[in-house]
Amino acid sequence: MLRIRRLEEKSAELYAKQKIRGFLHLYIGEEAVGVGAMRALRDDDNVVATYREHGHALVRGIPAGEIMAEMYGKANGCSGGRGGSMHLFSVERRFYGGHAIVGGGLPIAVGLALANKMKGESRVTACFFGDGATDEGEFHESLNLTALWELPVLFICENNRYAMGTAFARHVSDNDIVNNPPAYGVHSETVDGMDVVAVERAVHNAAESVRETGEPRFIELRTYRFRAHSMYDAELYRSKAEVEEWKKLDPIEQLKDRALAATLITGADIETIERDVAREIEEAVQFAEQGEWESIDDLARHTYARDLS
Amino acid sequence: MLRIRRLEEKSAELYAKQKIRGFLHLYIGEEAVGVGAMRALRDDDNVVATYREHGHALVRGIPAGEIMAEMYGKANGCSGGRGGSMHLFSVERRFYGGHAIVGGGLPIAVGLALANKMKGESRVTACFFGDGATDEGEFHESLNLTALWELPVLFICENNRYAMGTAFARHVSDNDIVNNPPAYGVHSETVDGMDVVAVERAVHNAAESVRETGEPRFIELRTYRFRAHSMYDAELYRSKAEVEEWKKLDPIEQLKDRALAATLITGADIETIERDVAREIEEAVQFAEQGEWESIDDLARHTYARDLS
Amino acid sequence: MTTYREAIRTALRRLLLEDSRVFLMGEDVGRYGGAYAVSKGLLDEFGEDRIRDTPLCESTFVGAGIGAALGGMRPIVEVMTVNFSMLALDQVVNNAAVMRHMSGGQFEVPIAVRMATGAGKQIAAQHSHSLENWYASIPGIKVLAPATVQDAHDMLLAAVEDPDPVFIFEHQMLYGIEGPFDPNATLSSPWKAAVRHPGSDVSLIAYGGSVHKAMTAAEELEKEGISAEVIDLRSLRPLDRPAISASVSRTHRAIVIDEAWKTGSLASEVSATLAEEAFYELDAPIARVCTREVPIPYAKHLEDAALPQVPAIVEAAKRSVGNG
Amino acid sequence: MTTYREAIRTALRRLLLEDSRVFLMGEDVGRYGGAYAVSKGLLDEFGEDRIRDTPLCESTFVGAGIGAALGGMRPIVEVMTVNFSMLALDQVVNNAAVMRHMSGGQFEVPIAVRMATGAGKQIAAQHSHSLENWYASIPGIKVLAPATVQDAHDMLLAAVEDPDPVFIFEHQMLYGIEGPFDPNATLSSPWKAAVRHPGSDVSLIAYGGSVHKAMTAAEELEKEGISAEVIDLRSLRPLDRPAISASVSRTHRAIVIDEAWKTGSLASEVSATLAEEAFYELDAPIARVCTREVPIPYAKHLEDAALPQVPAIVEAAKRSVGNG
Ligand SMILES: Cc1ncc(C[n+]2csc(CCOP(=O)(O)OP(=O)(O)O)c2C)c(N)n1
Ligand SMILES: Cc1ncc(C[n+]2csc(CCOP(=O)(O)OP(=O)(O)O)c2C)c(N)n1
Ligand SMILES: [Mg+2]
Ligand SMILES: [Mg+2]
Repeated sequence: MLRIRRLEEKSAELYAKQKIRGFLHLYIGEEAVGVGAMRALRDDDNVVATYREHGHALVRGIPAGEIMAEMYGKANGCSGGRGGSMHLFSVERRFYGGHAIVGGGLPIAVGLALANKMKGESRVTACFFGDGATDEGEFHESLNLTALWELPVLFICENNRYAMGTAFARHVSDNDIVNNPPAYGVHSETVDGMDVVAVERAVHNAAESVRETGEPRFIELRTYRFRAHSMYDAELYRSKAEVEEWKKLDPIEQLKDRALAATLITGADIETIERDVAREIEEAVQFAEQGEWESIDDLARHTYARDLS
Repeated sequence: MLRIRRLEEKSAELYAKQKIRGFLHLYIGEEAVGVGAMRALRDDDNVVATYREHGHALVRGIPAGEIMAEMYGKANGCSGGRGGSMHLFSVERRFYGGHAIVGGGLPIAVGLALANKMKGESRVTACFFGDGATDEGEFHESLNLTALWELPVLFICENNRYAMGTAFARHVSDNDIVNNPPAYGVHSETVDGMDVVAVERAVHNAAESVRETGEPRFIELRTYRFRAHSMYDAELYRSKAEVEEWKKLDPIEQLKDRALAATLITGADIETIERDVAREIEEAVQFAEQGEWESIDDLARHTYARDLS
Repeated sequence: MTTYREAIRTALRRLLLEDSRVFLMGEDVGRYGGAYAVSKGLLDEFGEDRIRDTPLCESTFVGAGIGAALGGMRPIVEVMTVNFSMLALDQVVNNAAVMRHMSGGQFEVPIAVRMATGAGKQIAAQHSHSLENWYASIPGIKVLAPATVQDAHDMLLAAVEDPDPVFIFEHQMLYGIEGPFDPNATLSSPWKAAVRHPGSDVSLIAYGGSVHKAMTAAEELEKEGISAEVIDLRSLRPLDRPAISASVSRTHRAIVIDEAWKTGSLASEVSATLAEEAFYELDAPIARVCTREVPIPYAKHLEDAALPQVPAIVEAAKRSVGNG
Repeated sequence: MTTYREAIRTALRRLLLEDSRVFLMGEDVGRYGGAYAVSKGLLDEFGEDRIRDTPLCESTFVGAGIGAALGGMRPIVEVMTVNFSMLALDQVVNNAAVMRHMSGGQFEVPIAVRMATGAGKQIAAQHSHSLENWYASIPGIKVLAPATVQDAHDMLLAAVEDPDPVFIFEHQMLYGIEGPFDPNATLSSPWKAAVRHPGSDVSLIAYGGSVHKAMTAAEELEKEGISAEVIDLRSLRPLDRPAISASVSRTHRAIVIDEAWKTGSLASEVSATLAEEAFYELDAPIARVCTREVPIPYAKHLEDAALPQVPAIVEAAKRSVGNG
């Protein structure tokens, strides 16, 4: 979690310095979700994520340097500089993006699971999406199709209480999304998304159930983003007090406190971790700084398998 | 119901004679739904229907002649011959079509209800759609939005057990759609759609509730189409026996038997009704036959309020 | 002689037999046999796993096709008609077309999407669209429009073999046409335009259903002593621009026929290509014979009047030859 | 001097104040203040009833706008960006555009839909589309593209007043520009093109964000002794074809600039119009300066290289003038 936190703090800094541009959506505050979930998945499972995916990508094993370089737009970035912050990809890590159309990754996850089922593979496809995405028709369609065809999709809703500036109760009619999947016959549960241990346990159990039964499952992880929606957001829609209230549940602090209390780690360990992480991030920035720019002559590359013209 | 039945039998005949062309979707077998529902609505309510809407249009008060003329493509048709069977409209009857994109009428109904709410009118907007339409994302979006904004929409699902050739259980995951709306906080019920009295009662109660509370409701009417999906359908997907089984529940026969048993009507009454209906249909055909063709010079009319070129 | 419909079915069967990664999905492709009866019998032969009836959810089943392609399958997705594909356009534009590029070349989407297109059956404004040009404008996908029975077969094979997403537009009036067909013929490249009728006075450039109208027009023109060359574009993206220019270099006059509304049609693209690349070869204005700027009406005489018809092509050609 | 953003807000306020049937709805138009801060403050002033934050459901809230228009309201719907409008295209193509026609003129849909468009902010392939030409090809709707601060205001007023569905494309790079603005000026017709810079050697035809690039190009050309006329199309449907032809009748050379991919762009439509209607006035090939055929990449240098830029316009103009 600390790796994500520090990577993103650095990203925000670099955004201010205009090293990183475009949209930048920070995951700060939500780290327990990405970390807990990703640790519960296997290497040969599939992951589909959103535009708020630095954390997922990092924990999934994409090197910090490649993520940073991608945000710089460098050729050594994990998407060759063509994707940027919102479109991190890694074929090796079965990390299928980085999707910036809200809800647009859901059908992709359905299809990946369909492929696996047809090929007789026992992968789980974990699909991350926000509370806002549950408003979109594709959420309904995807639940229906996976349930109907018994496809191994694990739907992971990162409910951070806001879709951009629209509070949960102002965009979800029943003010509760966990009641929705059962109408399709899909098992559904809500978990504290600020508690990394709880997340890991729940996602693990859910993933194993999906793997065994081949049937989809839905998990809602209740969390909160401490930062603005993106770097353009003036945060007019929520109070400082509300944010402060949630910050008391900071997943990193919680884990640290618990681990210290249980004497699983010491203050010195924490310093070491901080130092290691700082070094990793520093090296990531170096990697990005030293990366090359893709040649403009290669602009059209990767539009098709072979150049058409 | 008999008026619908005979109108449609005549339409099928005229289709064979190529007087009517394009798609023709018959409602035969489902008449109790349209009749029961329409009788339960007020004149100043709004109606949004599908491409299987001859029955709705007729009971709503569009003259049989104008419907027939529309199917002929004549200028005296209720849509001036531009819409055809799938696009019957009447501003006077607040009949907002005749929509041929499955699910496409749902958001329209939401908007009509929104307009009424904002204007402080106490209309109900009744939206008819098939079981197939519940698969589409717009169904979910529309339920969410009407529930969230408390809009007076009455969702009427005509569940005739098939979406074209796809049986209900093969397209709806939970094999039950009545469980869906409650997840949005929308009241939901299932009613026997072959029993016109039951339909009228249920729709009446639901409509009055929508009118009073301003909140949406959902009714599923279980019914069956006796004929093919459209005139192109070879009906490979269901057995003759299944159709015959359902025909035993013919809503017209049921009502007739009940009325006769209760001595509310006599055999002579029925003959009179049949005769009146036959005359109405005959006159409708005459009306259509005698209608004019819109001039080709006016092709572009009604594309914009004023001709652009 | 085989029908267009049967030729597609033959290609489907061959693909399903030869490659276990291939499967067909879409609304009513199974039990019903396909809205245009293209896939009739395939469910019985290949089973529910490979012939998949989907619920009505265009966005999700097209997206699932994209996902399955990413996952190593070779899906053939049938979107019943282009009219319903509007609901899936987000998946086309924002996923199928960009996945390879956005991922820096790591992922590819070898999907084939078939759909019926066009008007002519009196099914009115919501069911008669010709939106090929929208698709043909999207970098990252390819677009084919078979006009002949052989092409209906060959192009599907090529589409499934292709590593990029390929969209095939089958004009709804063509399913029943008969034409020469050899399932074992060497496949021609689907990405090149074809001269369907050689001529020297004027080029009639068309695709899909309009090719047949152009052919009829060419025959009528012949009777009046005008030699028209009919170009069947075949591939709408990539567009075979050299072939178009080459034809006009021979005839110096061009009529472009397209069942889309004239404004924003593929005919406009062809015309703009000529105005840019073959300007000095042109002896007369480039005419577009397209659909009138009106939603397609139901009534037969109005629908006929809205669509491009042979007399209009003939007239445009004569006007062109009379000019310049 | 006012910003484009403020001019739109001024128009919104005026409409909301003057007509109780008017309301604004879309994602984050209320509490958030609009993704581009256009509607900031309006929720406080007009309340939740008239400034409606919608859930993320483009198809349904656009469709609800259509329904509300049918029901007698005058909705202004903001689709955050054209990229997300793909999800609502079915409602546009199959409902908004055809309702009047299909019903034989009984119903009308007086809706105004605003959306941001274009690239230039490094937000990559899924967020940088320019699909104006798709919309401009649909009979039954109208399409506007304000390039100036005054037009941003005036066109919104015109759109809401119009009895037909009007779609307004606001280029995302323009929200911050400043320009002269008089909220009380007599409204010019939004349906006519404007000459933004008179010239006699070559016509630079553009719309929206590209107008500014064309203006800069015209200034640079001036220094080199080439007199370029800049035409701002303003209305993309209906297209002011007489104005386009008239300009080329003066200059005899045309460069069309469009941030869409070249293939299938509005530039193609303009070019085809000229090739059809002003052929004999043309002294040189019509050039299109458009976006390269590639999904928009994130990296700045690649994005810049993909989009039409001033040097490319200047070069095309010089080549044109050198020709013929
Ligand atoms: C289809 C679509 N509509 C609108 C947007 C603009 N947008 C980007 S993020 C966002 C909010 C999404 O909220 P949620 O799903 O809860 O994810 P979060 O940002 O909270 O992680 C919106 C409206 C978009 N990207 N895609
Ligand atoms: C969006 C869309 N997809 C597909 C179709 C083709 N189609 C027409 S009717 C139909 C079945 C609809 O079934 P249902 O909603 O149950 O209505 P029913 O015909 O049974 O009354 C289909 C697939 C369509 N018109 N629109
Ligand atoms: Mg959220
Ligand atoms: Mg049905």
